[in-house]
Amino acid sequence: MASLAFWNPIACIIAFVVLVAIIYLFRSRGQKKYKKGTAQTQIFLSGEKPPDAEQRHIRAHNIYWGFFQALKRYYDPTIKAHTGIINDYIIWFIALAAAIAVILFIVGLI
Amino acid sequence: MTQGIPFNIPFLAVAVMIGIAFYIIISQRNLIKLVMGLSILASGVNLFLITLGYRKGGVAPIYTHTPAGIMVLPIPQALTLTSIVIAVACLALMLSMIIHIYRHTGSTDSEKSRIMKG
Amino acid sequence: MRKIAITVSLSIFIGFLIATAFLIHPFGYPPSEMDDYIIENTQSETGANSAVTAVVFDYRGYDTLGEATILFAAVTGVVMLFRRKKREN
Amino acid sequence: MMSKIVRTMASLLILFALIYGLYIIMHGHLTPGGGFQGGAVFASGVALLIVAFGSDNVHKSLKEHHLSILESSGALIFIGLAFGGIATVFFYNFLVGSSLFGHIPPPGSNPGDIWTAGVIPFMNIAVGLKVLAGLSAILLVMALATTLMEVEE
Amino acid sequence: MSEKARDIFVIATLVFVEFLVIILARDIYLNGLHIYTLGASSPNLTIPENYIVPVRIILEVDSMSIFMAIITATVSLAAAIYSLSFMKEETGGDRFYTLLLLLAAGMFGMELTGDLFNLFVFLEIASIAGAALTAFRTRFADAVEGGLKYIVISSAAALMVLFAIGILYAQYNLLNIGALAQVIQYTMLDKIALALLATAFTMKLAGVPMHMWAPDTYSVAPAGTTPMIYIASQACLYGLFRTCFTLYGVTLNTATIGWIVIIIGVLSMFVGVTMAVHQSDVKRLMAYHAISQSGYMLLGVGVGLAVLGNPEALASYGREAMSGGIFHIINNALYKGLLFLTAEALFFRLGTRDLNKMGGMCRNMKYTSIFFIIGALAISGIPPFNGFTSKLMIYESVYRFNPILSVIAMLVSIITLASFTKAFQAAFTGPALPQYKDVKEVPKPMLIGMGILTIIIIFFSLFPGLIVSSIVNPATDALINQATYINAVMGGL
Repeated sequence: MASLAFWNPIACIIAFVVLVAIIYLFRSRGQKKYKKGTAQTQIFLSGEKPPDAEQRHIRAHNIYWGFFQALKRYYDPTIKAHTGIINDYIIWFIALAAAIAVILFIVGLI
Repeated sequence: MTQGIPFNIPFLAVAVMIGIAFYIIISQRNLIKLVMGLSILASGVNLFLITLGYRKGGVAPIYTHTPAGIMVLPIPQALTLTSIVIAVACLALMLSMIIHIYRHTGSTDSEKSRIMKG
Repeated sequence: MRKIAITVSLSIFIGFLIATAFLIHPFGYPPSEMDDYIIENTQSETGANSAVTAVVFDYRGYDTLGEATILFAAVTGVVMLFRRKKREN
Repeated sequence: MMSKIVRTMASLLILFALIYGLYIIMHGHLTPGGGFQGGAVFASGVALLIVAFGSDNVHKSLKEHHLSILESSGALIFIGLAFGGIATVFFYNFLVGSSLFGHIPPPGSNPGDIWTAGVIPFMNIAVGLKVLAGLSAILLVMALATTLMEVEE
Repeated sequence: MSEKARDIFVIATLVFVEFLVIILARDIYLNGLHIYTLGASSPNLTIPENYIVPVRIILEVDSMSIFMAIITATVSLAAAIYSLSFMKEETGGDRFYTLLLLLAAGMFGMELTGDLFNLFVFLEIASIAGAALTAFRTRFADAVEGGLKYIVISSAAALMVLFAIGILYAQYNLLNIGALAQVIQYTMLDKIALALLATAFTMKLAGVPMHMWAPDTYSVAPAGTTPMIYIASQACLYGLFRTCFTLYGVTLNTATIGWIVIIIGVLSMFVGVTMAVHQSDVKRLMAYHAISQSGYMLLGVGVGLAVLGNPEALASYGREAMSGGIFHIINNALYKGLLFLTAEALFFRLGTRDLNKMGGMCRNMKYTSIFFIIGALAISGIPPFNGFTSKLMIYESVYRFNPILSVIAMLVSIITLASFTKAFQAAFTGPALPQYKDVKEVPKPMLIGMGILTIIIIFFSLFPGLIVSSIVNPATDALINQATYINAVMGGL
């Protein structure tokens, strides 16, 4: 296709290798005398005892809170439309079938 | 245009039957009644297929001791046989699932027994 | 408001079904190229007196296979839904 | 488990239901009917038994896994008959003209000869076996499930 | 019969089917479409001697059909391998695998047939097997509810398909797609039949506004079968394309129905992705993404359908838009199947699908998190993964048709990335939660099932041009050239 003429798998592989090299470079600059389980792995919060994992983890419902607040006027009716009732699904089916039939009928008239 | 029976009354019956079935499906919240509506819908479609195959004054397309005369179309009857068996299979599966839903939630109301939404 | 929309869409839908009933061929006079062939040749090709059985098992036997498969799937599904739960031990 | 009158009549009527179902299965290529219709009649006989004697009593002598084995064998016979004509084409009616069920009836109205229609009688039997086993299994399992649910409550 | 023998039999069957499909595909790409008349005295005898219309059922396999068949075979194989270790926890495994194979059989039958009523029969097979599989875990109430919703929706849609088939049969007394396509005239009855067929297939492929059953069904289906049920909806997408392109073709007012398909596609993209961001159940999130990805396919192929009437527009951008949409089908089947499998792996180990209760799974499930990252990058259209290539084709060609649609598509892609960032952050990153301290990696068959799809995704990402030129463009041409399909049946009559 025209849009894929520029595509070259070798370029992708080379880019991947370069990325891996950069990551390895950064890691190699790291602290040499790092040992697991010592005080190095503890979180340093200016001497305070850090809160336990339950409070540290950001839960899913906190993410994009502002996004949902900003789009409240879109989300409220949309979620309200998703009533998990089977009858409503068939209602949507009938409505769309009638709409498509009417559209085809009117376009056929013109 | 319609010799014999005016206004294609059998086809009108099909239309009315399917309309009644859809009205039941969208208006009844009881799952058993919903399944009843679906089986009425299946019966309406089967009636449509059968009425397609009728020829005026035709006899059954079977040559054993058949009276003389034209025969009705055989293919719609075969299609109807297939769709009847399919409707029976769907009905059995739906009723089994409704039994399970009643066991879990103690209700066959499509709104009270609903867990997932949004 | 919601009820009005539902009523309108359902009535339009049924209206198209009734339009189908009026536009379709008059009852009792269907077009029949395919079926005439079967009615004429069922005895000579399949040897069956019943044209319906000939259609079900010979001319459209593949549909019958699928139909039997549907029944098999339904039986399997129903027996699976009411299967015995794993006993705790 | 219903009253004695119902049970006696059912044990008499079941015979006619089964015989009639088998007749419809066997004469599918001559008269109206066939494997599906005959199997449905046969399963209605089983439904009569379930109504009269109670599903658990029927389940003592009629297990659903036996029925599913019967149904699978019917399906296998059907597919095997379809593959029988694979030398020419899948689903080819390879018995027409042969000595086994191979007669060609006289054209037009005729009294009907059982030795006709090639593989169609065998397919009728296979599908009849499948349908009677399948519908009986569905009826039995659902009846058992409903009775168990009544026991639970 | 021991369980190991059963598992070996199932896997061997699916591998054999994959092998057969690949052989058939090679033959079709070399020699054009295949035709097989069931029950006739010769496979090529589509019409009986000295007669005018086809009577028997005809299997007709062209590039589009075999394209869908390749997808079905591959995803079914991966799903079956994935299900092996899942079934060790459950009872009734024999019937589970029976229904799994029946679901695959229904999809193959839908894709390889050339007869309308036969299409309906196999649609019902796929629906019943899929519904029974969805309700497999009967100890959960929501599983049974999802199965009931699926079977009710499927039987209503399938009965409307049958009604439309009856309308066509009443007018032309034909059931074969090619023979119908030759004589169809787009009368009022044909319009009603087209509306019913299009709506029923759109409902089965979960296009907005009839998408609401999809999250309920996909989120409760047991491990491994969720991708297969999703591929069943893609088979209904194939049914929609077959109806619009091959059955009606240029006789219908292509601009109108094309715009209808485009609008449904854009609605599916937008509503699906915006609802997905809002979900907290990981499998519901992926189900809404499945809806929004189907919108891309509808958009791309709808643009091709809208310009089917004028050849120069079709040659300039319509064909590429269709290729992008059709290429997106196979890409989406791969990475969406992979994502469903990873979500099921989380549910398998943690016992919950709620993202609010997860966290820090990178430490416990390394390979699963790697698979999740690859799938998420692919579905968000990040280069160099295969989702990017198909989306790029859609953007470019749709921009020349109508720039606004292309902009909406890019916006949807951005929101997709955002929602998968949310899912990854909530499930895999963060500190090690104490209640999941001893969660282990999923067993090996699950990793193998996910690895197969990952390897194919990486291959597609490296060589998209090869894939497009070898299997996608033939499928597009098969949809565009209606006359080839008709002549194969009618012999140029």
